[in-house]
Amino acid sequence: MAFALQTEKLCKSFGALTVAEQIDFRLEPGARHALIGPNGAGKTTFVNMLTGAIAPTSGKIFLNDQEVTRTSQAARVRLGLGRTFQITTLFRSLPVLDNVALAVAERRGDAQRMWRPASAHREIIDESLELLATLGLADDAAAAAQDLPYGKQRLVEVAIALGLRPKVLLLDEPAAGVPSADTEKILRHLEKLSAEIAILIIEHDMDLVFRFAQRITVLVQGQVLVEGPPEEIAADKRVRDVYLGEATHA
Amino acid sequence: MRLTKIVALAAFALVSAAASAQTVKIGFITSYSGLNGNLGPYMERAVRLYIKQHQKELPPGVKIELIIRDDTGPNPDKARQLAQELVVRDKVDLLAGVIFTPNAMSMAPIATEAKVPFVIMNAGTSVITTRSPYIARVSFTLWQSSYPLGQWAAKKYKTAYTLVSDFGPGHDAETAFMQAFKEGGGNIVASVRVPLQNPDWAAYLQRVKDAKPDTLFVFIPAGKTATAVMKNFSELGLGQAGIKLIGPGDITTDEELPNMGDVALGVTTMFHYSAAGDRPANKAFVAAWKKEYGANETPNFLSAASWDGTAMIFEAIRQQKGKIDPDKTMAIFKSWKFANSPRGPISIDPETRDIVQNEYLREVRKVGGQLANVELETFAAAVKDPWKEQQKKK
Amino acid sequence: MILYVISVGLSVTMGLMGFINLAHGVFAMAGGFILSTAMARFGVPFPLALVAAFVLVSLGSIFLEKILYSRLYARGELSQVLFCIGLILVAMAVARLIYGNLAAPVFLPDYLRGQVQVLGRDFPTYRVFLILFSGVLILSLWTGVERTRWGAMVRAAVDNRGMAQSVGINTKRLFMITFALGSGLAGLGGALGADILPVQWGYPFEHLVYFLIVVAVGGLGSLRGPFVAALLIGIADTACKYWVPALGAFLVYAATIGILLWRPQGLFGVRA
Amino acid sequence: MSGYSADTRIRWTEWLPWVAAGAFFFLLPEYLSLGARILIFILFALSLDLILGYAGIITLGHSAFFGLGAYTAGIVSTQLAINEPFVQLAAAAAVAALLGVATGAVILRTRALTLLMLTLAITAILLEVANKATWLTGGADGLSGVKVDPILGFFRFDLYGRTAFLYCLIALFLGWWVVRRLIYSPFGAMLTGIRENTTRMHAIGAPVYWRLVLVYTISATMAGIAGALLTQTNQFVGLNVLGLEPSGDILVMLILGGVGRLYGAFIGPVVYLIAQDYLAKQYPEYWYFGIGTLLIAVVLFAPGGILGMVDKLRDKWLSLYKQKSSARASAR
Repeated sequence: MAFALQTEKLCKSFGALTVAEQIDFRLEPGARHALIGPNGAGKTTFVNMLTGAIAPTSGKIFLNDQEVTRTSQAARVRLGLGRTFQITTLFRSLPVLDNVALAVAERRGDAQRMWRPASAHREIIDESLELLATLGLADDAAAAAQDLPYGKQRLVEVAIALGLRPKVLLLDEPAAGVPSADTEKILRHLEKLSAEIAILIIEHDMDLVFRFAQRITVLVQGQVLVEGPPEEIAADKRVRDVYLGEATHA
Repeated sequence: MRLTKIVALAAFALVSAAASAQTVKIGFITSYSGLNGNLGPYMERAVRLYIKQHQKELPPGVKIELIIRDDTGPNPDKARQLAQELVVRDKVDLLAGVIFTPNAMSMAPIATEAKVPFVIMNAGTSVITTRSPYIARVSFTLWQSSYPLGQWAAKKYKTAYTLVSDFGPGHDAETAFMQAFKEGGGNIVASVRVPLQNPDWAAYLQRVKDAKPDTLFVFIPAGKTATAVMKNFSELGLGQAGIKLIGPGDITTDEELPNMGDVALGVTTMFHYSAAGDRPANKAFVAAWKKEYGANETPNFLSAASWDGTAMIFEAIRQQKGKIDPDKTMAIFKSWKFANSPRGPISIDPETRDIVQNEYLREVRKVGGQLANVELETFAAAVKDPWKEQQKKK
Repeated sequence: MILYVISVGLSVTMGLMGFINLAHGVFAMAGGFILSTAMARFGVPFPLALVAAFVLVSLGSIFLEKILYSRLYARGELSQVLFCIGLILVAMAVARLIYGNLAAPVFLPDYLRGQVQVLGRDFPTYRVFLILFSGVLILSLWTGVERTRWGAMVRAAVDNRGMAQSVGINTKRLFMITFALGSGLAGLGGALGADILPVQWGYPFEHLVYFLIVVAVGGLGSLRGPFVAALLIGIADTACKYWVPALGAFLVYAATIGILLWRPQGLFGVRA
Repeated sequence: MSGYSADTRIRWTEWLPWVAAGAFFFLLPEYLSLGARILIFILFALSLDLILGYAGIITLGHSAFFGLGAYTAGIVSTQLAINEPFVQLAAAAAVAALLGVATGAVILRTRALTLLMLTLAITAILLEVANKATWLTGGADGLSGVKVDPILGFFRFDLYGRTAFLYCLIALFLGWWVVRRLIYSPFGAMLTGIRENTTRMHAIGAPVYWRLVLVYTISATMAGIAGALLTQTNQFVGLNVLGLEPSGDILVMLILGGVGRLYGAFIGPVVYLIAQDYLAKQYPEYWYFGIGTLLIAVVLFAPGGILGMVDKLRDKWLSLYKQKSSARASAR
């Protein structure tokens, strides 16, 4: 069957330092999948290879059975790969509406229209507003992104990614740096997302991971340690040793 | 507020222009800002000095009003705009000045269209005067000095190397020298054109040294570039290698000599003016200059040309009793002769409206502890622009 | 090639502090004027005049750093570039007011004139002196930055200003001293080069392009970069002028474009 | 500002420049050649604002397009003897656009100082070419003998510069219209996005590089047209249209007026050129001092340029006014 996202023997090394080693990973359509691992496990490198921000040393990446290993970042987005950033990456001084509308316009192929005013493109604006409403941001559409509380900025991140109508959504620590009350809110919104989108979440907040994910992959030192449903992972001794153990000790 | 002020001023200017017809307005354009902005004052001072000394010779009731504009350097569109304003708004009777050739070229159509006589006091590319029947030039052309220099050099040296700045005047000087030198039986070893903005001359001069010519002909814009070349020439030991440095007078301008120091000694140049020129008219000119602007100040060739140009304008005013008619003025210019110019007898060629003057062979020597361009001989008397003479034959 | 001696100082301000100091030529010009004035008007011997150029320019730059530059460290490149253009214009006007239109006369002492024989060829003494001098200068700077505590502190402060501040480094004073050193070197360079590159009021603007090239090619954030770039371009430029003079100015620009397309961060750029 | 939340109706203040230009024409007929010069530089500044202010491309080489346009218009007349003004304009626009695509495609992958340097090197090379190719460009003497037929066979370029002024005014109006539409369109919003956060634009699938090449080309075309206008009004081209100096000048003008605000490109050249004209006449030798000080002051104290300052003052005034009125309301 076709996987939403798949990697084959993916490797990346910077000189002598190997940060990804033979990673075989599969994301099923509509999956709620989490990628966890201790600091320096190579999670971010892995995500960057998936999105095309950096090129792998060897191995292959497939998006819906289409090889995209050498495809540009922008082209992968057009093939249905959306992402959020670990560090909030917004158009800070622009209104929230514009943040989302830029993505929507890009997806619709309207971003190169040069004549009719942007504010007259109702179809783009309406879709963006709708999207904001589903994430509870309807009232903030006119505010500048930088003026929003951090938790809401993280949701704008998600909204931008959703504006691309992705088939696969990579959430890079969506709750990083967010107070726990807001984490709850973010989680609620994430749970409401369409079941057609396959979601890969990279997260440190174990509570969130275990509540959200149906499958979990544990990455340690650039290698897949184990993969399975949450119960299995929670029970796995090796995971407890290298990861949960470390977490409790720290 | 500001707008009304300008309008009022403009209206006032119109009225006053009508009321005092006896005021002759001269629109004077030169460069004060920009990298060559140091040259402007040499011209303006000469014009002011002449007016000051000779004002009483004007017909009674006639006054001269000098309207000065800065063209900011080789900036033809600015120069054209200024000329246009001078003609349209200030209603000047004459245009004068201009250091740079492109500026003069861009102003030429305005002189033609508005029928305003235009006295060029520096810009030295030969073709300028052909661009408008209302242009007369009192300065020089590069052919005028480089061509005779080539003739002179051909008699003395067998081989020559030419090194010029890569721009219009440089090309003019190079062609003129080479032509005369070859006609005289000389051999050009090599010719090099150097970018205008060239910080270091050592590489070029080393090459010259290795080529071992009898003489090195150099033309570069007057000023500190020339100093740099002199210093490099001496440092690299080209003089000791038996190479003689020659060029048109631009390379040893009078005001730059103190900066060059002893390295300039012995450089031979051909030019139409030297502040050290041993003529009574020149001595008086230099003395008046020092009296007016300070003992450390020396006029240069720009000053001499501006001085003579003003003299020519005075002649036209006197003959027409202060009422400037463009065509009559041009007729007066064409037949103008001036025996007492600081640079010796000069005149305007009626055919080409270009200057006719003597070319002097000079050498840098120490006079009373100070460096000066000492005129050795009047190499050629009453030289017309050789380029135009050749064009005629064709 | 001598022009590039001046950019040694530039590699200190630009390389270490990451400030695009286009107004570097201003300090070089000041150095040249000071040398000329000291020698011509007060009869100061050449070596002493060099020291004076270095010290006075450093002091002057501290003043400028305090009131102007320090406000701009955190600002974007565009602001820095524009500010420098403004400063250049003001400096040019001031220089013209004080020193008039002509270049400052500089006369070398006799022992630096003439030629020396090296490997059977004649070389101008002064140039040999300059090359040796700048070689010594860059070596001592290099060891200064790489080996001393001061060097380590500067590098730390550039990498992460907040962090350096929090471990007790007085970055403000550090930057001030570094800036003064860089400018002082510029003054020294201007003074040294005054004989070959005449110092006139248009100086900072005329040589602006060369400073820019050196820095862009060398790459920001390293001390070595601009120096190597200066040397490289200087030699290439000189060689080209000697062998193919007809190409003239093209080569420098073409080489710049080539190198920058090949390595957009410059030869030794460290910024990712 | 532009974007999806913007109100794109033309405000009454936006008609002010055109009213002012009209008034200028009738009230100051003797300054029309200065006026035309200002209009040309506004168009040039506008083209720079499009890439600098909206797309965030820093350049010190925009004169490459201005100069190329100027020379193309001139050469079309001197070499091909085509004196029809619109053909000259079109040729200039086409050639400048071509250079825009060609150089943009090469250099726009770089950023910041590297980009600055590359743009500068390109215009410096063009300057060198124009200087050397004397047979084509007239070299340092400048290209003279450019002829321009009456516009539409009727309006001659007259000595007073009336035709030139109106011609440039119409060109500027069209340029303004195009740029205004452009920046308020989705394309304009997208450019702002690139300026604000390039990483994010990549992540939403925008082919950033090609978009930059596109806008660079549009801007180059406009700059080329501005250059051609300069040639046509002067019937002359000099080397001073190329190289670092005109690039720096136009940058200074734009910054002075305010970057990334459509009308900064209007205010800047007006203030700069009038100040130059005025100061240069009064104190010709030291006008640098004034403009340099002004520049430092703008960078240090008014990063938004003159327009930014006006905005700030207005905001302050508005908030004061609101405070007062709300205080009054609560007092009741």
